[in-house]
Amino acid sequence: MNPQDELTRAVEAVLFASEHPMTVDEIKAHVGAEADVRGALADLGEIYAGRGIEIVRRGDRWHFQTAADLAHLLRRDREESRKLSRAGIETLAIIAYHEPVTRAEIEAIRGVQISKGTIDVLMEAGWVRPAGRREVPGRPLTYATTAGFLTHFGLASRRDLPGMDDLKAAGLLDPVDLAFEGLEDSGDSADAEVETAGQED
Amino acid sequence: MNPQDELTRAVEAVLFASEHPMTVDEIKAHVGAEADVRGALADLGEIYAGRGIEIVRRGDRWHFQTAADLAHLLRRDREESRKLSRAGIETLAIIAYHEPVTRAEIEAIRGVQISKGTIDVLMEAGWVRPAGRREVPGRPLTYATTAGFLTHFGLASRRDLPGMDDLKAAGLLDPVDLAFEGLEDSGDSADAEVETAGQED
Amino acid sequence: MSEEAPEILTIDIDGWEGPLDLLLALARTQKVDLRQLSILELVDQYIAFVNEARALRLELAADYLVMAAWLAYLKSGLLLPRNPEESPSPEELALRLQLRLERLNAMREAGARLVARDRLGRDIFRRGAPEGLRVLRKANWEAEIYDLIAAYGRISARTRPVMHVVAVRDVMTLEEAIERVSTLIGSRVDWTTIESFLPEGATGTYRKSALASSFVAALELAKQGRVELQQKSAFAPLYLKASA
Repeated sequence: MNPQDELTRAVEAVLFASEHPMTVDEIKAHVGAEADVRGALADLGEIYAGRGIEIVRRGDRWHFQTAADLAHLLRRDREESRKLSRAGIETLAIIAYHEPVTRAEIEAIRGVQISKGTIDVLMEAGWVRPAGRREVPGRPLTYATTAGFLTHFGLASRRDLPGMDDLKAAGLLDPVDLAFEGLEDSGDSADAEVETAGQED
Repeated sequence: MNPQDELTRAVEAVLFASEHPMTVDEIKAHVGAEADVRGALADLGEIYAGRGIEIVRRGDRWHFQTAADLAHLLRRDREESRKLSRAGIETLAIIAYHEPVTRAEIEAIRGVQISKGTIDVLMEAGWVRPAGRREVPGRPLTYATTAGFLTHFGLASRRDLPGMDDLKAAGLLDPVDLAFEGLEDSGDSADAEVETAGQED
Repeated sequence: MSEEAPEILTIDIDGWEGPLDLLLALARTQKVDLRQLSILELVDQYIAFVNEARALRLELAADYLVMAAWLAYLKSGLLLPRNPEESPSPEELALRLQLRLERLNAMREAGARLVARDRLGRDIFRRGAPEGLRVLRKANWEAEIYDLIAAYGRISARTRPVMHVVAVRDVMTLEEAIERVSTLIGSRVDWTTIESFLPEGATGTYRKSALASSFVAALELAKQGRVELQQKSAFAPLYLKASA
C-alpha cells in the first residue's frame, strides 16, 4: 500500500472513531502535521460515494454519517418529542438567514415580541450562540448559528440554506426600509401601487 | 444498483448507526425479514478488507471498529512544558542535598508541610525515586534522586551540587530581605535611589 | 392552513402569533403572490375578522385592535383624495406592510424547509458507538539548576539557627564611672564641671559614653549623699562638689 493510501486509511480510522466532527487540524494532530489530510478526505469522499455511509463536510468540520436515502430504515422518533414550536422554527430561520441579528430585528420581522425562552431553547439545542454586540445605541446582543446547527441540518455552509440565493436575489433578506428605498429608486414606486390598489377596489 | 447492493448499503448504515453490536436478526428488524443479511455482511467484509475500518463478528454479533493496526492513532500524546512549583523545586532541593530523606524530614527542613502531589510530580518528572524504608518506628519511606535528575541538571554527581560555603559566597544564604535589598541597590531601583539622594541635597 | 376560509379562522384566535401573523394568513387566502396582494382587500378581510370575533365575544388582545384601527385609517387614506402634504403617504404605508408580509412569509417558508430537511439524529445518523479519541497529556517538567540551588539557599536561609552578635564597642561602664568620679571628687575643693571628670584624650563615642556614665554616676553619688550637684539652668554646665 502506498503512503497516500496508508494516510487515507489513517484519516478514515480517526474520523470513524471520533465522537465529534473534526477539523483538518484536529485530524492532523492524530495522523501527522505534514500529512495531506485534505487529499485523503477527497479520496474518502470518492470511496464512500453511493455507499450506505458517507463522509460529509459541515462548516470546517468533517464526519461520517448514514446516507440520507436510508433514513426510512433508521428514523427515530424520539427527537420529535421535543419538537420546536412555530415561534422557535421561525426564530431559528430568521437567525440563520440574517445572522448576526438582534432580538429587536427578529421581532421586527415576526411582528411580535419573542419570549425569552424561545432563544434559550435554540441555544440549549446548540444551534444558536450569542455573536457579540452591535455597536449602536444600547449595544444589543446579536445572535448567530453554530457549527452544531450546520451539522444537525446537514448543511455544508450557510450558503446551502434552502432558498438562500433566491431570497437574497429577491431582496427578502433586506430590512423593509432598505427594500422600500430600493423600490423607490428603481421606479417601481408607490404610485404604481396606488393604481393597483385603486383598480382592485 | 442491484437489490443486493442496496441491501449491503442498508446493512452498512444500520450497523454503523447502532450503539451496540447487532445480531443478524436485529439487523433484519431494520432491513426486512426476508433479506440476505449474511450475504450482505460477507460483502461488507470484502469491501472493508484492508481499509481503516473493519467489520468484525464477536460471537453472533457484528459491528464496525477501526482497524487494529491503527489503534495507536486514536491515542495522541501531547507534551506540555510545565514549570515546577516553588514547593516542588524546594522539595527537590532538599532531597538532592539530604538524600535519602523521609517526607517528615523534608517537612522539618522546609518548615512547611508538603502535599502528596509534590513528591508525585517529582517522581513523574523522573527526578526522584523511593529509596527504601528507614528502620525507625513507622518505617517511613525515604526518597532519593535518580540518574535522570543528574542528567537534567547537568551534574556529573551529587557532589557537584554547590556546598554551603559556595551558597554563602553566592549570596544565596542571605536572609531573604537582605538579599532583596541587595538586588534593589544594584538593580532597577537605581533611579529611585538617585532621586532620593538628589532630594537630600 | 392558508387554504382555509376566514370563517374558520375565527375559532382559531389563540393560534395567531400577533396581528402580522394573522394578516399573513389572511393574505394567503387571496391565493396570489404577495407582490400582487390587494392591500384594500386585506384590510377588509382583517376588519371583518375582528368584527366577527367581537360578535362572538372572543377576547382579542389589544394589539389586534390597534392593527384594525390602523388598517381602517390606511384604507381611508388610500380611498380618499390624496393629500400631497401627508408623509408618509398611505401608499408608502401600504407598500411597507406588503414588504413586511413578504419577509415574514419568506422566513416562515424557510423555517419549514429547514426543519423538513434530513436531520442528524432523526433521519441521518453518526456512528452509534465510536471508540472515541483520547489525548494523553504528558507533562514535561522544567527546572533549571539555578532554581534548584537558589531554592536550597532559600530554605537554608529561612531555617538555619540565627545567631545575634553584638559588636564590641568602646564604652565606660557605670561601675567604672562611679569609681572614677568618687575618687576624683575627693581631691577637688571647689565646684568643677562634670566634663573635668572625663579621662583626658577621650574622644568620639567613648567620650559620649564616659559623659553619660559619669552623669549617672554623679546622680548615684548624690543620692548616697557624697556629692552635691549644681546647674544654673537647663543645658547650662553641670557642676559637682564633694559633700561637706
